[in-house]
Amino acid sequence: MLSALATVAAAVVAACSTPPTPPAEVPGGDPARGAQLIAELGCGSCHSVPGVRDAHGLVGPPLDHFGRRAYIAGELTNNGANLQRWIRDPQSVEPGTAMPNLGVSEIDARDIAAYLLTLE
Amino acid sequence: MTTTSAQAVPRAVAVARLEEQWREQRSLRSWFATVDHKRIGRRYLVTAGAFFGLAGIDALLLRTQLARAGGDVLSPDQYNQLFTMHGTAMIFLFATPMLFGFGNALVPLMLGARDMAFPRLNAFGYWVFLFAGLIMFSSQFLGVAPNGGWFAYVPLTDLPYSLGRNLDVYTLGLIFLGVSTTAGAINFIVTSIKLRAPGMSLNRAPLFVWAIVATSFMVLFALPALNAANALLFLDRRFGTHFFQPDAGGNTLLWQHLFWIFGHPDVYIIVLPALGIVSAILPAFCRRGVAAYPLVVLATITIAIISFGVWVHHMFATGLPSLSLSFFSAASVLITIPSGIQVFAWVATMLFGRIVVRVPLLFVVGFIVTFVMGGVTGVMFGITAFDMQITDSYFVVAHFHYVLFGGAVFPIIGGLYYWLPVLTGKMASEVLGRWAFGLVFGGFHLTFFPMHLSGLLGMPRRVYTYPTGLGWDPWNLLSTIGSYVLAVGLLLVVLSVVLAVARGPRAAVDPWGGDTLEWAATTPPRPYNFASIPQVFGLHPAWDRRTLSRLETDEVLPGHQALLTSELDARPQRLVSMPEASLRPLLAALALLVVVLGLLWAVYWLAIAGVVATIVVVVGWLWPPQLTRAEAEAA
Amino acid sequence: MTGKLFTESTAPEALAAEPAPRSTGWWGMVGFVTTEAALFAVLLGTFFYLRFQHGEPWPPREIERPQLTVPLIMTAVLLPSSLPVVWAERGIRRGQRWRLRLGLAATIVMGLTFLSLQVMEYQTKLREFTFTTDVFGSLFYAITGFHGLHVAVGLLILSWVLAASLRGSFSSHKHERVSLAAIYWHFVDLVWVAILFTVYLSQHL
Amino acid sequence: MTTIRSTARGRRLGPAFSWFGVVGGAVAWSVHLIAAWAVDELTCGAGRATVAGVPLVAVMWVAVIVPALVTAAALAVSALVWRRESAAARQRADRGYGRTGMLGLVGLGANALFLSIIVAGGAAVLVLPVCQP
Amino acid sequence: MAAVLVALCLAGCAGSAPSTLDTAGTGARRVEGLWWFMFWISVVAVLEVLLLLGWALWRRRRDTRVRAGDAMPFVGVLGVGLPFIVLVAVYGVGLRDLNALIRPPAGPELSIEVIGHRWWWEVRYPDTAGAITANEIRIPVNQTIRIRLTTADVQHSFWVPQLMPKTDLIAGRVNETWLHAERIGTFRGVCAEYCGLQHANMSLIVTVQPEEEFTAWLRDLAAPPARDLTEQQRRGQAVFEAAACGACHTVRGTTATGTIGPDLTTIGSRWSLGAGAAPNDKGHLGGWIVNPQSLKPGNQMPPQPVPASDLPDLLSYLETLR
Repeated sequence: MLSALATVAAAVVAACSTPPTPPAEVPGGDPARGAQLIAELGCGSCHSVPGVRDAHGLVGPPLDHFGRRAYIAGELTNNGANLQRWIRDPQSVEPGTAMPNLGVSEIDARDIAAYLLTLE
Repeated sequence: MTTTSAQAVPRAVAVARLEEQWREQRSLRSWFATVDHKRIGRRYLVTAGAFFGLAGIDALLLRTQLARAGGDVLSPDQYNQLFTMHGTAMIFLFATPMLFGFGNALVPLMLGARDMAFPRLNAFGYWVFLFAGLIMFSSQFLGVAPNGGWFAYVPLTDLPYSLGRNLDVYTLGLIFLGVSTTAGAINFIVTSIKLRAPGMSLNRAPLFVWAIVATSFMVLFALPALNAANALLFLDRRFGTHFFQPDAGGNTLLWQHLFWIFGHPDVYIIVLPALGIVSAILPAFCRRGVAAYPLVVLATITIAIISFGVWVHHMFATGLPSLSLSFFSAASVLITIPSGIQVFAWVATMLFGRIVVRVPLLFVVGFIVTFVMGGVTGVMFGITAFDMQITDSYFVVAHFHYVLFGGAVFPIIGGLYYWLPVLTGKMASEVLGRWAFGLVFGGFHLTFFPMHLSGLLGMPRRVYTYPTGLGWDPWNLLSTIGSYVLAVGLLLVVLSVVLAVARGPRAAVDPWGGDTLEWAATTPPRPYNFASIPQVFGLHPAWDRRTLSRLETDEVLPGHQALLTSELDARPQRLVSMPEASLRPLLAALALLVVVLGLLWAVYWLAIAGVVATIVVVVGWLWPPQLTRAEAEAA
Repeated sequence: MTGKLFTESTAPEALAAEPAPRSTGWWGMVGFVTTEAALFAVLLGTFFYLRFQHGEPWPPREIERPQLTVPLIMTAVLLPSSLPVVWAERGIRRGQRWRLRLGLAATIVMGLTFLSLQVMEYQTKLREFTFTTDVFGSLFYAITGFHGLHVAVGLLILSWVLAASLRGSFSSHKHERVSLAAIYWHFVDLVWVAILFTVYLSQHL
Repeated sequence: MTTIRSTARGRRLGPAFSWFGVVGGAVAWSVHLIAAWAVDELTCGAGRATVAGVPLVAVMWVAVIVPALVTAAALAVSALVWRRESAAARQRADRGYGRTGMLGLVGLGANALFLSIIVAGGAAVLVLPVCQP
Repeated sequence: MAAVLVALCLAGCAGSAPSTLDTAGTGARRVEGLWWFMFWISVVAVLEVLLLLGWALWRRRRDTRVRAGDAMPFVGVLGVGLPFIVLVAVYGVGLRDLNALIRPPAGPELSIEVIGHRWWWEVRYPDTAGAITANEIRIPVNQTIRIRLTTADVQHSFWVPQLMPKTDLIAGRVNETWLHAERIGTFRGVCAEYCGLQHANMSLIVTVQPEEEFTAWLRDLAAPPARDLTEQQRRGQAVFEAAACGACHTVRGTTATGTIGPDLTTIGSRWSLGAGAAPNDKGHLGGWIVNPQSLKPGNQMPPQPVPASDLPDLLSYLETLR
């Protein structure tokens, strides 16, 4: 029962806590909106993404601690610009990757990148 | 009636001798062997209370999962096991045994008897209940708990859709438990028919006793349907029969008919004794007897009978001919009349009496409010067209919690506070009790009222998750918050009982001024209950000077003896001797446990060994004493 | 005439007349037999429900309508077996323990004959169908088997009473257990008639 | 009102009357319910509209009317018991409900209730088709 | 009183809920009326008891007299007489509405077969050969549609709260119900009878369309028009046919003719994946194909480890199946 109580408390805290501040590498990015986009686009059906509901897919690599990763897909150094490029068109970075091109707009990619890079 | 030599002995000496004869050793053996109905009753209450706690924790986990859309506290399988165990345990392992506990502790006292008619059968019933409960709950900790819902519809629970032991635990566990319930029911019936104090004719029996007897008769007729259904399902699953398999000529609706032929009477099996508790509590706090006694008896009897003719209202959406549904609809709607009689009888009691507000009365008032709200939605479900739309939604979850929590748990808690002096000799704290009432009442309505709304909004029951954006989120969050408030309230109830037992003030004799015979005994009662068997002259013997004064002066009935009286008018018939404590009931229950475990694990030699052991124990238990020489010569 | 009878029977004292009181054991056994009877009623109801929901042909598929010879002989053995019990019970009421012993022994022999006949019946039937063949097979063996179990329990109880009486129990005053065992046996006996009708006779209607 | 004297034969039959007044309606209603429900469900399930040549709706009416009449008879008996008893109670000192009187009252209420349930079921026979279209 | 207010606000606050109080079907609308009739009676009944109780608690604590007289008339009138009249009225109205539910407004103009599976809905239009879809039903507005309900496995229950009360799908039985939508829109339905692990994710959508739109859709469903595929989409089709997809799924006009899983002929235009388990878009679909068990644990589809480079092609092909 204690664990159940703790879970509810955690849920309440999570719902009320202030949104994360955007990382410096993605100027103008909105991490909160990025998290919502990740849920809507279905990223979670392949990746587990901390802080995104129902995101525990085991198809692609887990995205926890993404802000501390060195490379993206083993191809690009991990920074804001590269991440946005990868999100918008993975095939151009790594032809033959299983990650599909989801037709993400520039603004959306910026917000998603902003969220992922807050995952320290 | 008694021997003349007893009259020569002064009363004090006779009572002291009685004390000596009924004293129980403080030993481990005596603890296991006792047949005292008060101790067994307390055990029922404590055990059923513990199961209530476990099933309540299940419920909290379920509510935590549903607090938000897409919750991931539990996996789907865990959720399904938890809601199945929650329902099964609350119905079978909490409600009925809890009320049987009250019956055990109180019926002999209310009747002015010294024990149940079959004290050893009573002990046996408790042990079987305990073991069945342990089997079922241990399955939960092993992750093989039943997961087919508490009404376990086939074909989902039959092969090939339910592999594993989960449903075997359900079928065997419930059949095993049924042994206990049946034994208890027969015992209550015989006790109430044969052991009423002289003068307590049918028109003077306490309403609680009427309720317990009506319930017991219902058990005798309803439980076989469940046992048969479970046995057939077990045969289907284990030995390849086809009762519920349409491909080989079986029928899936058969399960639903059999289950609900038991299931709907069972709702009243739970509610009726609770209503009896209410009728027992009210007189003490209204300073008058329950109004319209014959009508309340009428209501008790007719509810017990009509409840057998409403089962198909659980099947209104199965596509049966609507005409055949309507016969059940008619009964389901008009069964409200006897329930209404009781409600207005209680209201009249309060209106015509002088009210003393104490914790038990608060719970009674909370009960009436909640039960009436559950009752009006119950009428709605009796209407076929509405039922087809709303059944299997959260509205139904709300409805039956209003009826079962409102109708049974409120009276149970009220009864606990009311009879704590009889059960333990202690008084519970009034302040703590009022806080508990406030939290339980508020938490209950906060939990379950929103479920009406989520149900009307189209939320089906038994879903482990739901999508956001359908208007269900706020009501579910409210329900979850309410469930935690409710849990705190229930913890306060437990706390106040524990505190009372540990360091509460010793209760005065008859602290509330109740009207039935348990208050005419000492508080708490002695092992023999009454030194002299009471004489009853009216409906309220504990308010009757004639009964009370004769209790002080009548000759003491010596030894382990009880007085049988006639069935209808309670005229004295003859004295019988009561059995002493014995380990055999425990051994018989253990042997049966071996049978059940053998069947469960499919180790059939073990099951057969258990059957042999059971026969050996029972033969020894019932072996008639050899005739004394005098008797042999007389023969 | 009927008017007079009606008036006599509805006089207050007539309405209030109370039958002779029974013992706790009697009520306990009657309660137990009641719930057992409900159990058999449920099983036989199940038979008819499945039979009529199934429709024609019944019994389904390759199972033939059951032959009546053996079950009628079984009935002829089991039904009269209640008479020696009655005779024995009346005997012990007069203190005649020899009648108790003889009567019980006769009943036990008849019950054992019934069970042996049932075993024979099963041997023929099992060659034709088993409880997994189809739903008729399941019903047939479940219902008759459950009844056979009751006969066995009844025999156990009667043997137990017989053994106790051989050891010197029971007298004209103390013989309640004999009466209780008798109630159970009569019940087992009567239920067979319902089963005979349901499982065998009704298939030929 | 003069007291009615009873005979030994009357005392044997009296309880039977008394109990018919209490449980007659309950038994009749049970028979009505089981018969009407089972015949309707099973006949429709088999895709037929007759039972042994008799139209199903006629069977339904029999299953309603006969139990209703039995219940009405039980109601009449319990009313009579109740009247006799309250007359006798007026002559007694305590004027309370005797055991028979209470059972008479219980029978009165129960039979009235069962009669209403049977009649309500009869209303359904009037309105609804015996089998779903 | 709070209860009343909350309930009153329901119709307004419901938003996009599949609410039984925001109905669009003839059957559900009748029950909605029945609900409000019973609701107001219930409010009065509960208030009556509350007022009497309140009066008792307030007045009878001060008044020290105990009225000994028996309260038979009180209980007789308030506990028997009044309830009896009300209950008979409610029963009568209920009988009238039940009679309406079993008699559809006009003769059926269209039949649909709905087959329950663990845990999705197979939908067939038997009058139009080959018209099969899953987890969605399209019907023309203002027509009576006969629905034939059967189950392939365990018991389910077909419930579209805004259109029609529920009817169970029972093994070994054929049940029937009907739909008659009075306005255009989409209406959510669910399985209402607990059917095992993924009972929660067994939803469907009923789309009510103007008749011409519906007829065109049905025609295309039965015989999908030829599609112009891009290079990538053609590659995806090859992947689909090479992988084992066709063993369980059907796409009409291709070699895929399996019947174990849902028909995928129109997967591109479906409202969801896994009967409501996830939205139907490229991202979710990709994850679903490779590992369906993480989106809907326990469903019957095994993981499909298609070669990584093929996945984008496959997705672009599936998108064209509309």
